[in-house]
Amino acid sequence: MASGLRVSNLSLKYGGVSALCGLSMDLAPGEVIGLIGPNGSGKTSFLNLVTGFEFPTEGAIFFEGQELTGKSAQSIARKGIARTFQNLQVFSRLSVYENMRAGCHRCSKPSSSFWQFKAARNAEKERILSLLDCFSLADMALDTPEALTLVQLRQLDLARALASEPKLILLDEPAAGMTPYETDQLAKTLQDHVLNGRSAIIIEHKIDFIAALAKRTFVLSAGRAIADGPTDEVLCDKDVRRIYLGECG
Amino acid sequence: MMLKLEGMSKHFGGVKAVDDVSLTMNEGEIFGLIGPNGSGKSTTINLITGLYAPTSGTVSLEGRDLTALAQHERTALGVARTFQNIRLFGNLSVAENLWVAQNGHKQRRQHFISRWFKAGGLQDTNIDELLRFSRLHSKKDSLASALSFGEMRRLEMARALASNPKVLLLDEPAAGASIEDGQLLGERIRAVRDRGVSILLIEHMMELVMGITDRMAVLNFGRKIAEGTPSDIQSNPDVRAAYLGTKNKNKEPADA
Amino acid sequence: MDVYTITVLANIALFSFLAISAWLLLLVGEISFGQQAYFAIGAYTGGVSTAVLQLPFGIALLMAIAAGGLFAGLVAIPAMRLSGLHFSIASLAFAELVRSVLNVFQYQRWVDGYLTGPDGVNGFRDIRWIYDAGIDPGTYFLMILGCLSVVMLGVVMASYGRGMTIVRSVGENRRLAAAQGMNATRVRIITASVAGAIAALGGTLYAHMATYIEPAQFGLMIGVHSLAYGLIGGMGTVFGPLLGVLIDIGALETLRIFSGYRMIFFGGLVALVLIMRPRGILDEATVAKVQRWLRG
Amino acid sequence: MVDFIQNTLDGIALGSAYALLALGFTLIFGVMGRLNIAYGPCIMIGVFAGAGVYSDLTQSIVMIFVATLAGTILASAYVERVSFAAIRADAALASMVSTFAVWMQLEEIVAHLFPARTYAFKELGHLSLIEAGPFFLRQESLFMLLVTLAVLLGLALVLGRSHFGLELRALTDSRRAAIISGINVRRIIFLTFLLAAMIGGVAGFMIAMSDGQVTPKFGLWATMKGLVAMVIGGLASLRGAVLGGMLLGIIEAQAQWYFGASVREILVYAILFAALILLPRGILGGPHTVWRS
Repeated sequence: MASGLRVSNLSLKYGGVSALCGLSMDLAPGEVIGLIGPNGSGKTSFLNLVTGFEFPTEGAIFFEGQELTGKSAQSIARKGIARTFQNLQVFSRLSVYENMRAGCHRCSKPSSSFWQFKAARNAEKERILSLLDCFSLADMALDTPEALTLVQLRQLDLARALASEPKLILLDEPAAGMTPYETDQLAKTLQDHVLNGRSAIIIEHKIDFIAALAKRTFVLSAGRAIADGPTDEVLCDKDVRRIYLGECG
Repeated sequence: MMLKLEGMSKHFGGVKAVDDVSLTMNEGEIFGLIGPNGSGKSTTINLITGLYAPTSGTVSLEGRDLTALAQHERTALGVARTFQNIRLFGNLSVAENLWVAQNGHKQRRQHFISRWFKAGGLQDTNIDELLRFSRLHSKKDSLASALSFGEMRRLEMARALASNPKVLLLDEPAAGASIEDGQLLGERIRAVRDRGVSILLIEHMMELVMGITDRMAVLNFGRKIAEGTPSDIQSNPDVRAAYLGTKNKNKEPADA
Repeated sequence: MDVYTITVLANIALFSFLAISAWLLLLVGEISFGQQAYFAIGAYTGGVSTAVLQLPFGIALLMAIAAGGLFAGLVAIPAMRLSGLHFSIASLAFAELVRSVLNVFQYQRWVDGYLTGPDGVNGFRDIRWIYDAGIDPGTYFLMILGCLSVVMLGVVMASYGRGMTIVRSVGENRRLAAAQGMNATRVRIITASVAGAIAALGGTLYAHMATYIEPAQFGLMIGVHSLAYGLIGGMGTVFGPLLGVLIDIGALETLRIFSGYRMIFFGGLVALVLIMRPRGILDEATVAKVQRWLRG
Repeated sequence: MVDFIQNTLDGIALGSAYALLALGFTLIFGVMGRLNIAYGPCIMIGVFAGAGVYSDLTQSIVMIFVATLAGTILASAYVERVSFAAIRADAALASMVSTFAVWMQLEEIVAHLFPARTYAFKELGHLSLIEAGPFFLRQESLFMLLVTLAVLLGLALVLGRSHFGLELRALTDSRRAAIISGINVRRIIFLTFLLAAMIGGVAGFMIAMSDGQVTPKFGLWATMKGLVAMVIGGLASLRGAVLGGMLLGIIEAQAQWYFGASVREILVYAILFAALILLPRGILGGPHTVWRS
């Protein structure tokens, strides 16, 4: 398992409150995992730990055999781990195109002459436009994000994460605020353009969405993993349903 | 009726965070408001307390229109809230925290001199009673920042009660609590209701919401998709779809 | 053109260096009240190079740029750990520190029978390179304009590449920029250093035009003005700070009706723009609109 | 050693003036999280008003004091409206820049109304020295110390005993919790500005009396001293402000004695820069600001 993401015994405490308690997870290259659980169960904290936004109180994180624990957010991003955000994060003062450019860090190489620079820039431009095309955002390339709808903003966040050509992508509620139709569309786009061979962790409340994309699912509750296994089995679990809908029996 | 929202909408740019929501809460009721993340619950609370001005619609308390009032004026009329992330005055003592909330809105009514030189004593039967009710009496003089997590939650609710509210808005009071704590919390919320305060409860811990609310409403995409008693809601197919993403026609995994 | 017009135009160009310098730091998210420190460092370095050390003007320019960039970088390394208010106060403290050091700084040598060089509070006289080289004011103005064009071209080139995108992203949201793989600290330090170098370039050009400089010229209000130029003109484009300079020096200082009340008008204008348009007249949204319109 | 102790004594007297200026900054920073850079220039307006009354109208010390206080309060109220109340709550730095803009206006106004620049202010009367062994204390130093102590006592009463003080402390602690507790935040902020202006007015009056004259440089001087003292002591800590003021006064007096005036200036700014980097929270500003007296 040296080549995927390996997380062992990860804990995060704020003062006396545990956001995450001894979570362990192995992710093979190319594998897609769903991560579900009620609010405050530690899903976003987990993502923050993996991407270096926060540092664990205990435990370690490895990616492709290298330890990531304690590394800064930018060096983790440069190793090929990209993420999206539950509360939308875009650069509101940059145009859509520039937002994409901001994400292009892993593919820009230093160029020695102006012509080489120009060629690199044109290649970057083509790549960005084709990515924007996948998410039907190409028409909006010169707009500032203020002009975009919520769904388009979510797509921009996703497209920007892809611009760095990451090996592992972490999606934090990518379908939040989308209608069932939009959610289906997003699932298709993800299937076609994002997840082909790339490993991913998807946090989402919409279980159909998880079921369509992830073969394996983790359930978190109060910072602990209470279930882990093939998605369809996990979703039939009684405890899981009780926590989601307050069902009894 | 106690609290009434009529046709409330709040749009942020192109995003309809709350879209044409109407709710009516009766006096002495515990009313639950649930919905998936991003469905507009917090925005609704912020519209009621006045942090946001609505794009359209009105909110009224006991028939009095609140829509144009500032936050502190609404507090004076009887709207109080707690926060999902606790917000206390960490460098004031427990008693001072309550004192601020009890008197914050009363200035104009009290005599100038007595108002200026009363805070030193902090002898007030209401506050004493509230401290006992919240089991914080022994901590009266310690700094709020020195309390334990559970005590902070209790103090936050006590502070909301100190302003003598008619309606108390609880924003995910069980966040970060275990299931056992949740049951205790349910009893406390009932005890608060028995003091004559109507309660609007936003919560994700379904057991808690289903267990103690009289009626509840469900939001999704900023719209109200259902309203009724907890058992109505539990059997409502739209609600199941919103929560589990399961389309009505599909086989329910739980039936397996 | 008469000498008065040339002086006004040259002043506009010289202040533009300071304004662009402060504007660059605004883009990377920090408010600096202290860019006049690098202006002063540039003025003194350039002046000493030509007047005392008798070096060629080109070398003097390079030395000033290097000194400004070096000092700004050295200050930025510790100061960029701070942010917001702390950074602003630190920039102010450093600028006043430089000024009080210049008040006691003495480095005088006999050159061609004259005692020349910085003499503390008494200032630094006879930076005579323009006269010695026989350059008339019009030509010198063109030289200033040339340097300014190079600086602006540099900014435009940086927006053609990824440079300005990086600076702006770090300025807007450091955590999000880090998630895109940018080293926010390094970006901030490099930007501060470049801004210092630009201010120093302006400073040395100023010193050679004025021929006399003294520490009191590099007071706090100069720094505040140069910051205000960017804020008024707008953050969206490098022409924003230029617009700010034009409004203040081009209009308020030269028009008779404002004479004696310039500060009251300018102060009021700054306060008003901050209330109405927090990101200036040519802000990012306006620039995006204009670009779209230009491209049809 | 005798010199050192004598310098410290002088420094404490000077430092008490700095402490008052730092308190004004700290009160405003506490409730708003923003700096009022125009604080010094506002006091300058006050002392010029006092000087104007002194030269044209009356010798009465009470009237001069009232004019100084009124001028400071009026200018502060203007700053509060333009640079704070009118600017969005999340734009702290815009407020700071705006106070600079107002500063430009205030300086120009003074330049128009008082074209001679330097004006006489009522002096503190006959100066005698109080001697104790090898040490002596100037009467003006004693006066500064006593006034500062009186102001501190009054401030402690207002903050600790009055309801306004409790609300001010609550607002300093958490803005959102304060709003939800029914505090009228805008009103408390305005009152805090007036309170800070009163402290500044007293400080300005006291300093102008001991100098016997006022100049337009007073604004920059007062702002820089107050700012340095506040930063050394710790942002938003009242005890820190007093301590920072005293420390600054002592450091200045020692540096002046041993190295001279120009090195003193360099040292002050070097200390400010170093303090910001090494102790960004100041001496007394812990992770939680220290308000309790």
